[in-house]
Amino acid sequence: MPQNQKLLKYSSEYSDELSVDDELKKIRSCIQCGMCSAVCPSGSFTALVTRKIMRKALAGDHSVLSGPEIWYCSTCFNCYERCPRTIPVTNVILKLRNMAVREGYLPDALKNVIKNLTNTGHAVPLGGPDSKWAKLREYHKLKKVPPTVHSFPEALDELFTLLDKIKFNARIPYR
Amino acid sequence: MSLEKPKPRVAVYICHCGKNIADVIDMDEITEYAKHIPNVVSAKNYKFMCSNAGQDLIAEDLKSGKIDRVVVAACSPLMHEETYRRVLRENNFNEFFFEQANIREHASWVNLRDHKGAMDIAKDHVKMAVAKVSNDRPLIRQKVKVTQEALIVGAGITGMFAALDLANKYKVHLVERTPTIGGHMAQLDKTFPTMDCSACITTPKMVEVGRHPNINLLTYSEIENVDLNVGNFEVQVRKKSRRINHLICTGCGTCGEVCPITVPNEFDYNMGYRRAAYVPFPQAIPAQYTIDIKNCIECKLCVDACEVNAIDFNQEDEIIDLKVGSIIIATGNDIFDPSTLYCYGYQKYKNVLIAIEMERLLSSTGPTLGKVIKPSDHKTPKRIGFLQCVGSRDFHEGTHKYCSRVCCMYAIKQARQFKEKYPDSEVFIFYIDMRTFGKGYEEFYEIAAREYGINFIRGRIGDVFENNDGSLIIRGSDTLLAEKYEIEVDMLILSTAIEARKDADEVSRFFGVQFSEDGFFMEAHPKLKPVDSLSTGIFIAGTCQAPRDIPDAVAQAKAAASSADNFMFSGEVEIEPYYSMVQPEICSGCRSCVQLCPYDAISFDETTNTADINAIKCKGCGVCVASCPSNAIIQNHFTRNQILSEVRALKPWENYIKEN
Amino acid sequence: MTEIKEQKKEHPKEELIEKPFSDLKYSLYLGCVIPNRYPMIERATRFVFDKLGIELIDMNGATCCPAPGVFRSVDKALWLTLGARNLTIAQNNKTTELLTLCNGCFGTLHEVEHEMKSNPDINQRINKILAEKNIHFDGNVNVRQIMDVLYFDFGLERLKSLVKKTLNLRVAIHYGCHILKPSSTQLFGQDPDNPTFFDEVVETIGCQSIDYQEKLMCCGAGGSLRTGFKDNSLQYTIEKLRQIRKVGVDCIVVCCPFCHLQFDLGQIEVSKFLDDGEEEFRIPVIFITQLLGLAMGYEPEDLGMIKPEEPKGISPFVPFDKLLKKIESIPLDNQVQKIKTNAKTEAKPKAKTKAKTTTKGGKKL
Amino acid sequence: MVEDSDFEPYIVCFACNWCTYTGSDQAGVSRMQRPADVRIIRLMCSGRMEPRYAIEALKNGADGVIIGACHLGDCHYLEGNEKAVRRFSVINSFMEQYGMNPKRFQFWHISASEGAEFTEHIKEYVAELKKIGPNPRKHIAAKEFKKLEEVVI
Repeated sequence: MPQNQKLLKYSSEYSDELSVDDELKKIRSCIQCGMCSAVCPSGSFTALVTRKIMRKALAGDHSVLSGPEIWYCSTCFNCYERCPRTIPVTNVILKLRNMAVREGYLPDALKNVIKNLTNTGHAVPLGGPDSKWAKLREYHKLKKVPPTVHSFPEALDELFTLLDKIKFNARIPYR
Repeated sequence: MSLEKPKPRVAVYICHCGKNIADVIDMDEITEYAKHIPNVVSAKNYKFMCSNAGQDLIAEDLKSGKIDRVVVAACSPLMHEETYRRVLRENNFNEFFFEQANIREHASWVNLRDHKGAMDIAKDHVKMAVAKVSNDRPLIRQKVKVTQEALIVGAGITGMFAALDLANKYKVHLVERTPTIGGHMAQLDKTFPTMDCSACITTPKMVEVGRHPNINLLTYSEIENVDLNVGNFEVQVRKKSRRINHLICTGCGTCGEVCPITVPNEFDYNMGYRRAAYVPFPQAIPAQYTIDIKNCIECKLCVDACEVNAIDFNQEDEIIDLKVGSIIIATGNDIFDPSTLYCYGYQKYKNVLIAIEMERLLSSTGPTLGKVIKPSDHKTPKRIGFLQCVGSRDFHEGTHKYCSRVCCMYAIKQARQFKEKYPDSEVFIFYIDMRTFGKGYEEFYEIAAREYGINFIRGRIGDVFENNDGSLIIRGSDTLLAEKYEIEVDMLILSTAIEARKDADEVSRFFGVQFSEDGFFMEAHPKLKPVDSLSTGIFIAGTCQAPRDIPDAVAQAKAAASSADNFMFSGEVEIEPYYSMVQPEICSGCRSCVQLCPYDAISFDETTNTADINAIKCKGCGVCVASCPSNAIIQNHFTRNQILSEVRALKPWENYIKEN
Repeated sequence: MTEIKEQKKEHPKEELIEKPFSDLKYSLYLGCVIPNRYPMIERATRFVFDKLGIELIDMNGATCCPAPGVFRSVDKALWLTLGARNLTIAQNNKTTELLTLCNGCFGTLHEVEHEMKSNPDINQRINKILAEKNIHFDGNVNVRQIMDVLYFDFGLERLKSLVKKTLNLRVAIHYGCHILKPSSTQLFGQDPDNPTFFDEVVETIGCQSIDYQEKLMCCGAGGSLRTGFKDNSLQYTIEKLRQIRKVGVDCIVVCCPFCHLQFDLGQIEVSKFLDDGEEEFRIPVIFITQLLGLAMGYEPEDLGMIKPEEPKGISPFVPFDKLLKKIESIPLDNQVQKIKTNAKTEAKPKAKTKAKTTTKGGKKL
Repeated sequence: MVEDSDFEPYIVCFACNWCTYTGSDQAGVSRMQRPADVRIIRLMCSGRMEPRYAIEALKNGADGVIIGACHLGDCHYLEGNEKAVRRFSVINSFMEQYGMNPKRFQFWHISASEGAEFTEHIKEYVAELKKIGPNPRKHIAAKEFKKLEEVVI
């Protein structure tokens, strides 16, 4: 066989993993009607074609994990609601993202947000009591530092313990 | 004659059912097991017990005189009980010395992966069947005379054809709810794939039905009550008052002309108008007028106008009692209402129509006399789109999982009609799969694309938006190109699903017919008894059974007519001898059973002071048996001993003990 | 009851309205964007809820919900664990109701609540992890969104009675996604293709909800799209803003701070995608509690609708000035009555048209 | 005692020929998989069900007994199921006196088209029975049988 042939080899690897969950299993009944991509706002602007994602996942095409398309979804759940086969399309995409992350495909921009959370407890942190946001809070007659994890160091400790417990740092290649 | 009851000699036959059972349940193991059940003298297995060879196997053993009772462990008794009973009958054994153990539907098929579990169930079911058959008693089927008249409910194309077929031999009562016969087909303009004018085919048949001396046409009538005596159904029909005496009415139409009330015409799907005194459409049968009392203001202008004095506001509903031998249910279908599918904007945007509305617009007898116009500005649309599978093939609540079978074809038909009328227009059909499976259908589809230039776009529409001028923006995705599209059209037609009648449950209750999961009536067997219901003598045909097109509906009508004929022809019918009997020597005369019987089959004999059950009237439900405080009543074939022996045959603790 | 009387005595003149209810009590879950980027939403909400007589209890030590798009995509265990931990804080506050002001937080916490309550396997696993810190989720917390509280708990009737200023603004409502979908776990029992609760609330407090194409479309911020691919996410926003501009409104009203951020900061950010000669977007974006406060007659300052000179580069990014001027010119109370009756007569034919469509009496042609 | 995980309940279902029996057939035709714990005995109508059948089954050690009837108003024999409902509620009120958990005796309305519902109900019921545990009569029934065996053989 010529080396440069780009032929698809079907595998049920991904669909089998998805089918562990009763809800996600519904992906197997996809009839490729195109409803999900028709209502997908992202599909109007980006290369995301949810219908194709479903097909690729079923066919076991590796590009479904390695490609950026699954990350173009804004999780608006339009596809989830409208799928005539009641496939939870959004949840399938989220699960595929989980699988992609496991294989090391994590968009760089997300790594910062993960760092924020694992260091401060907030995905969007205040940036310290002297930041401009703290000043804005003061201006609005609110406590300079909000009564969230920012005000409670012990809560942050708790967070670290839990992160260790689920071995998050070991599992997620964001650093 | 020996006083001692001879020991039953039971033979057990286990069916492989091809691989349906044998793949899950080990045939050798269960056969060996069966041999050790008390009373069993032989146990065999065979690939297909229901085949001729399988039946011969039983016949040979019966002839040999070694056995006298038969258990077949195979499919459901609802499927083949009759087959095996015939074998016994033909070999001069009483056919009720037979029991069927259901090891397919209730064991192998529901435990495809749990082989041990399926085996346990199968063993228990065989054991129960042996226990029951050992206590079986010979029974004789009673015969009842069958009334040589038929009732057909619903006078659409199915009901009409069934009526015409039967009327050559029998008196037929054809009951229709609306003021005219003809059903949905009368509303259609043309029919696929031949493009015949629907009215040209239907109306002559309607006239034939109207004139046939053997057809008693009861339009504007509804079933009031049914007494389900097999072979002699007693039916009450309410003939609703039309306020017009049909014997006198000439159908001249003067009353309609003077009537001041204008209401939307249901026949035109509320797009045209009619008066309160009306015929739904000019070719209606009967052609006489009806006064719609809901909308009538009783101004009585029509009374003065009618030259033959046919109008009678004192006319009352009439109850007609019928006695018929067989019943054909052909109540037809409803059409899915897509107004809850907000994304398509039906009833929100003026120019979104459903297909039956488009059909009336296209029809030369429709409200616009065949001119297609946009509801928004009454101009002819230039670009129209059809969306398929609206309400079909959809798993959400309120919609239907099944394919409605006809939508692909009627959409192509309407698209072609539209193109014929307006060759400059553009037509889009948005589909998931084009299902054009019938004779001449695929060719019809191909010509639509090649000769008519209809654009077929694979991919559902996601959203529809309305422009200020009433035109519509359709957004969807072309699944073959993997591109999203936005198309502007003047009108969007939704190819809506066929669904079961909303009041089908009422009909089912009247006639004791069952539903399938999809809401349509259930046939006795999906392949072998497609027009029989589970109730003897009652048949189902047309779209009340499942979505289907006209050729199929007519075929079913003829099948049902032939089945009904077959049923009535011999003049008598055998009924199951499952009726109950009172043992007068035990009966204490408490009369508690008399009140309980829903069929008034139990009478009380004052002279002997005991109850007595009329075997013909008794349907064999067994309510009286269960309630008799003296245990004086027995139900044939389901005696107390038999059921208790089945329960005792089960040894629930066996596994439990083994485990400990 | 005594509480109300006492407060009345203390500030009898300040009170425009009496506190109607004091029986409602919620744990207030702030999330990230509100306290750290849009404190004015926090201020307005605390202020208005105080006036409504609803008690809010802070959830001390709460972390990020965590964000449904980013963290559920990355790791479901992390998402469930931290979500469940946040739920336990409300539990420790001895409240059963957890109030979020954000659709995203609602999406996460509601879904986690649902999974923890309905899936014994997950419940066991997560509680085992939480046990490390001696926390346990007992399942006595209901996650609520602010719209849900206003619509159901407080109710439209009560809201209507509080309106002191009929603003009659033309507003564009943005529902957001996670409050509507997935409909199986949504609270309002309305079809996500045809929701009305937000419109009902806005119309009740005297504004006009203007329908626009793409009203139910996503703002583009969620699902880590803003985080990961900001330009893509702004495509959503510009599409929505163009549709909103087409119908002409005084402001955009939202019930989610992330949507708020996307519309507010987004209007500046989308500048680079504008067509030649296309006008820049300057449509004020306000939060539902701010609109409610205005309708109740409170000063914009109390509702956080002011901005300091310094520092630069802080929210809100689109100025309110024009909107506030318009509101100032609207009179209180007396003349309100007149406008109200006008509004009523306007409302009537609308009801009729609805009836028409239901009977569908052949008026099509 | 049997560990919960090992315990497989034994359920006897008395099914009306027109609804539950047909519905169960439909479940089979649709290959809906369910725990292999149910034995179905066909009656023509749930109205034929006598209390003693259920008691006999429980006495023999069955862990659960189900009566499968038509939905109210849909009875093939007009009102047999209504009578069954009434009879059932009376019997069930005595279950506790017999030392039985009333949950061991169930009355379900399953129509001919509800194979899926039947399957679902059974799955739930099996899970519930696993929680309740085995029928305490099992031991006694087994002992009685052994005694009987000794006498007979």
